[in-house]
Amino acid sequence: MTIWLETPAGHRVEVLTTPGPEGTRTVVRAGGGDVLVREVMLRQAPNGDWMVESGGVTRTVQVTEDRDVIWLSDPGATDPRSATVVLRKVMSRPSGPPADRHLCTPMTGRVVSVAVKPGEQVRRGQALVVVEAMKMEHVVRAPWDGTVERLACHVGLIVETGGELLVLDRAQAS
Amino acid sequence: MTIWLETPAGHRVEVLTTPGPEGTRTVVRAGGGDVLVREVMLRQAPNGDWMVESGGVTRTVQVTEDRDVIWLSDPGATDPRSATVVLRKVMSRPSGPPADRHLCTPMTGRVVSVAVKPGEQVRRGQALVVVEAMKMEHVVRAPWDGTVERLACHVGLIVETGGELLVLDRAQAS
Amino acid sequence: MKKVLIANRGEIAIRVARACRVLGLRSVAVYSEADAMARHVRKADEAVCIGPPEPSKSYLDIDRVMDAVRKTGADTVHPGYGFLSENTDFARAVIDAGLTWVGPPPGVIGPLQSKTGAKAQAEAIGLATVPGAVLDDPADEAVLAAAASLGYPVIVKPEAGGGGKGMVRVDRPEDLLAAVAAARRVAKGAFKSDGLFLERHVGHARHIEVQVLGDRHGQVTHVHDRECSVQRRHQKIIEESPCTAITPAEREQICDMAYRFASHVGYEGAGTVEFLWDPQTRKACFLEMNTRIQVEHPVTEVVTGMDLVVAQLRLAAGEPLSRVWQPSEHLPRGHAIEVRLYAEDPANGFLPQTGKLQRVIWPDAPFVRVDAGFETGDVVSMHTDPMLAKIIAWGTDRNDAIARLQGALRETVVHGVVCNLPILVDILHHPDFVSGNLHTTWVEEVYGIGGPALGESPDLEALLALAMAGPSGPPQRVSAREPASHPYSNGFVDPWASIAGVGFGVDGSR
Amino acid sequence: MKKVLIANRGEIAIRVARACRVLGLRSVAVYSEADAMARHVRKADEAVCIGPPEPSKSYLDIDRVMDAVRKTGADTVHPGYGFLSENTDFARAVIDAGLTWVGPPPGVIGPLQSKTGAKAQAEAIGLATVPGAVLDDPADEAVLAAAASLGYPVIVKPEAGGGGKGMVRVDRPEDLLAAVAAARRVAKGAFKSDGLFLERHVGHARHIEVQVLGDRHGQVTHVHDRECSVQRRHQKIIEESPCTAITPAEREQICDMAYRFASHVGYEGAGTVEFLWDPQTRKACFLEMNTRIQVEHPVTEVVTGMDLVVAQLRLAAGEPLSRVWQPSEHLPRGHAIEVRLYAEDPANGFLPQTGKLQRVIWPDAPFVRVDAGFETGDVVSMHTDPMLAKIIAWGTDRNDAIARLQGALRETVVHGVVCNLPILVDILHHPDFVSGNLHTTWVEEVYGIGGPALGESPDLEALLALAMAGPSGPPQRVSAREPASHPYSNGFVDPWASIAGVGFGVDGSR
Repeated sequence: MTIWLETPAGHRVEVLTTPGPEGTRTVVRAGGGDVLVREVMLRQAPNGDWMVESGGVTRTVQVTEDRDVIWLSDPGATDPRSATVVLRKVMSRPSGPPADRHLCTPMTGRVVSVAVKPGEQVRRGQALVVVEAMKMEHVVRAPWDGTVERLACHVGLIVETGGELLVLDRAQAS
Repeated sequence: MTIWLETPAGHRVEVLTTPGPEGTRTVVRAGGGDVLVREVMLRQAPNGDWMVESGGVTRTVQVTEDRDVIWLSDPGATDPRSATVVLRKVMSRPSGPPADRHLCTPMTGRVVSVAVKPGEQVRRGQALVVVEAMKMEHVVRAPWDGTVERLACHVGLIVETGGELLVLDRAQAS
Repeated sequence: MKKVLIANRGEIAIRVARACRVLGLRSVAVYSEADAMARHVRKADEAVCIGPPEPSKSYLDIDRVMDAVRKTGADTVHPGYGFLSENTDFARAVIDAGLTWVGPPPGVIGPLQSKTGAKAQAEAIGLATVPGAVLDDPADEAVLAAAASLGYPVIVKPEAGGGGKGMVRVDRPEDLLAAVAAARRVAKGAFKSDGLFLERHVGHARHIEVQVLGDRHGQVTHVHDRECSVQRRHQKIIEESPCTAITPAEREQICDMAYRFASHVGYEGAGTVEFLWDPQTRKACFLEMNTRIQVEHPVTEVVTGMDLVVAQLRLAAGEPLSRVWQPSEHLPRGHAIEVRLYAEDPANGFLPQTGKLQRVIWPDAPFVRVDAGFETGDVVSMHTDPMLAKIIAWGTDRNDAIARLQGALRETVVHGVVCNLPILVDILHHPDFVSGNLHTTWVEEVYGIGGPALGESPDLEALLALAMAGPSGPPQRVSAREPASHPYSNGFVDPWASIAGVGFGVDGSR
Repeated sequence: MKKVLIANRGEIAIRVARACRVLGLRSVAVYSEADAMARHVRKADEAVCIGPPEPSKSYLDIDRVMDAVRKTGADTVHPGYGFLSENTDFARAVIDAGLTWVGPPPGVIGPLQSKTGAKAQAEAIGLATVPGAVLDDPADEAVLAAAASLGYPVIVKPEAGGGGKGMVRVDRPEDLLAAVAAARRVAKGAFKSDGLFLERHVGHARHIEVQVLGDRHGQVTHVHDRECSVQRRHQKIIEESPCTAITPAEREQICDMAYRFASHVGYEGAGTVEFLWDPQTRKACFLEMNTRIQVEHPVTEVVTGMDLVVAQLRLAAGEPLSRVWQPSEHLPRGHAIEVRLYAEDPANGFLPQTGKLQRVIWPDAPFVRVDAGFETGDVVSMHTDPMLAKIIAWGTDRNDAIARLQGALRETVVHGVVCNLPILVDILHHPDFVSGNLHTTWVEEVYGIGGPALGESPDLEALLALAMAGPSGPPQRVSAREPASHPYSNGFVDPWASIAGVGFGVDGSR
């Protein structure tokens, strides 16, 4: 089976897996499938760790599939700052990114104030909605000059991370 | 559903469980089912711990089913020496205890010597078989006077805990 | 003292339960409906539900907590930190019910609740304080005048604050009024008091604090110093002991200031006197006193060998300080550093994150301690503090402690919810941190308010590990597709969104 | 020094990997086919298979280990304890390959391998030793005469022993020859040498030992004392530091004896000088010197703040002792106790147990350290030592350490394989242990050789917990019925058999 993954830096790699009695043979390719990155054997330990064997040397990593992303930790990474990376399954992603013009909340919380009405014109940087969680306020500002097309929230509403707050049309040639 | 369990001290208790939206209602009875020991609600936490609620107070225990036994740990037990107990499922036990006359190895290991032959008469306390594991020897001795009916092992054999070593008939009226 | 009810949640509730176990006391946890399966519930001997998910209707509801005390027959109440820990009404309710309150009496807590009041008390015994002004006149002109008299930048602070909530730095007069309005709203919500004051911002200052202990018989001592200058949003994220910026003589002077203040207010139990230390003048200014155990207490425990929570319980039981604390036995040794692991997105303004922790591995090595509130399968809800765990390393010196902490963070795995681990790792490798060249706005200056750009380029090792990602023969143990078992587990955060830069105010198409 | 191959398994291999991480070194694990999924493999940066399950064909096979060194490009070899740690051929092979050997040179290890040779060296510098006799003449009469000259009881010991293997106490002449024959067989198998000697049994003696360190430049120091009197089958199961039986002057004298011995033999690296201390005469007799890190090294680490494995690596790299060890910085503080958790059945002669650990929870509390070789899902095989973990607690004094360890063991859960946890808990609550009234045969005298009768009557709390046992709504996470994923996992132990008294030599029908 083959899947495509995207690294945080935006590189795409192809992962081809073939289960077998010794483990799962796994081939990783990049560059549209032309460049062989690595060929390894995978086995899963009882505690869920994955053991990666290549050339007779085994390394151990932690992998968690969570919806359309894969969390991957490698305690032996040469750069400890990238010991954990999050990879996106690009082919199997169920839905595209939120459409243009839709402003979303970056955190789960309660809407404590809505400063605009539908049809209102706003300037870039203007405060639109305030979301509060754990006693911390986050001010959602207009990323561009435009017109509020639709409100998708009201004061008191609990919104979840990525949830739509309002639709802001871009100003026409302003 | 009802199961019967036997405690290490040999007491038998009846456990009646009824799953529901709030958790699993569980009634424990002893004395042939006549004595109500406790009625509790059970819920399982994501890490596998079980939460036991009775009268609005919740306690947490660890439970592991392993074949015909149940390992049960209660870190809040009043006597820390019985913080872990092993319970036997008495009704659902697939097979009875090993039959009379069968001598078994108390540990997994390799048979390093067999001192008797079939038909040989032995005295109580006499060394019959030596099992070795992790460089430690264990001498299996005759628990009674008797005759070796059958050998079930030979030198070099790997035997597992509870595995039969030989059959020793009891001496007749000796 | 036989049974202790812990009026808190998370790692501090677990920490108190462990101290109870050492003393042979039974522990009782309380929980909101959002926390029915939480780790602090599982780690106590008993637990009682005290209400709905909102803290105001559970952890902050004195009546509900007192009901739990009665129901379980607890004879002692430990408030932890946050929630009701500095609430005089709660302390009084506990004491009036004939129970033991683990903390100073209401008469000591009360006056210290007001930060300006505490500063006045400090000034009364000759301690320096940071110049400030109370905003008792809400008129715009009065507010502007007060700030102008101090000189910009100023910091707006709630009178009854904690955890950096509602604190905001203002650099220009034109931003002041909006900042004050926002701070009033936050303060009102968080502390039920919208009293604010201004303080002059001291540039590149360090946060130094001193642990103190007092008994019920009038004896007080200090238990040495900590430094907590690594902060984001005015909240500490890395703490250490001892502070390496000051000379032994300066350290002695600061500890003595704390001792004098604690004596002056007749302190009982464990508390912390906080100072702002100006590297220009090498002077420590009194900031405030916290009348409870602090998040960062482990660094003191690790260098002194003193169990501060056990000490709290013993002092509350009436033991004299001399039995609990022997200065010669508890001299600081080596160096300790603590990092706070928060469910928050450092690449996105440190915004709190919620969701289910699909897989957590805490480190486990000699001279490393983990005080964790969460483990695999637990859910981080939007109702409470997103601190997942504290990881503390001890070393023979600061470099040794840093090396051990670096190693421990390598082994730390948190999958399912974005957390601040990458920035903690980056800080621990940053030359400024390694050389100890820190101040309270260092994180902001180095990483920006929006947070750092980290983990953008996994190296070859990570690409190797990448091979793991395919669906494979053995069944996956951890799957995000299992049905949500908890009403709050659907507050899931798509970590991809933040890493790809799709967040608030950013064009979704990238 | 960049990459360290750890020629060992289990907790000590993990311990060494962690020390490597502190020093910024990469670690390489080796494993037999039985250990392909073992925890020590997962915790190292890299791992290499070195052969079949039998240790003689893997962990004890010098050629296979050296192949792994070459394959991974390791420049340093740490042998841990047991296996090849005191094997001069191995040390020489490592050194001849131009690599760094973490331990004393073969010329120091060799002479200390012979226990009677070591005793002779001790006597040469005036140290007292336990009266003994070499059994170089295998004739029955010679053996009997040797024992008679010492006086019964005597202890038969392998010349090249370790871990109590092959040691047996003989109380009567009629048991001597059989004991000697059995000991020869065990010694031959375990140590490839059937040389034996006799030692007079010293009644109610205590085992006291001293940690030493030496550098490559002729400097040696002692790092204080440990007591390891709680033993079963001549193997330590509980260790502590400091020993509380001796006066400060006696302690100083014993530490000085160890220092003198280590200096005399030109010791390098970490080692331990062991003594038998007779409470009647209050005299310490030299027993032997172990030329490696010991299982019980953490109690010294915890009271001194000294990382002994990091010290081993630094000394092996050629650093002078003065950079690694500062006596004034590493003075012992408080008290530490370690228990060894073994997969063995205390109710059945402490026989080793094998099988799959269906569920393991290690404790996790302030001032408690766990050095674990296993976690949930791991398999205990019949081929190797059944030690699962060491749990170490520190306290301000011995009582505090005991209380913390008692609390830690309460939180410890091991399901699936019978282990010695109940007897450890019982010992920690025993009046003799609490008062420190211990000696090397105390466990046998109190609990009998067959082991104690424990956990026979669960109390009401356990009966409440019993309610948990039913099959219930939510799916069980841990199930014994999942197919065995490992060739050795079917070595399952029915714990019920032992608890019900169904075991070897007992009528199966009860």
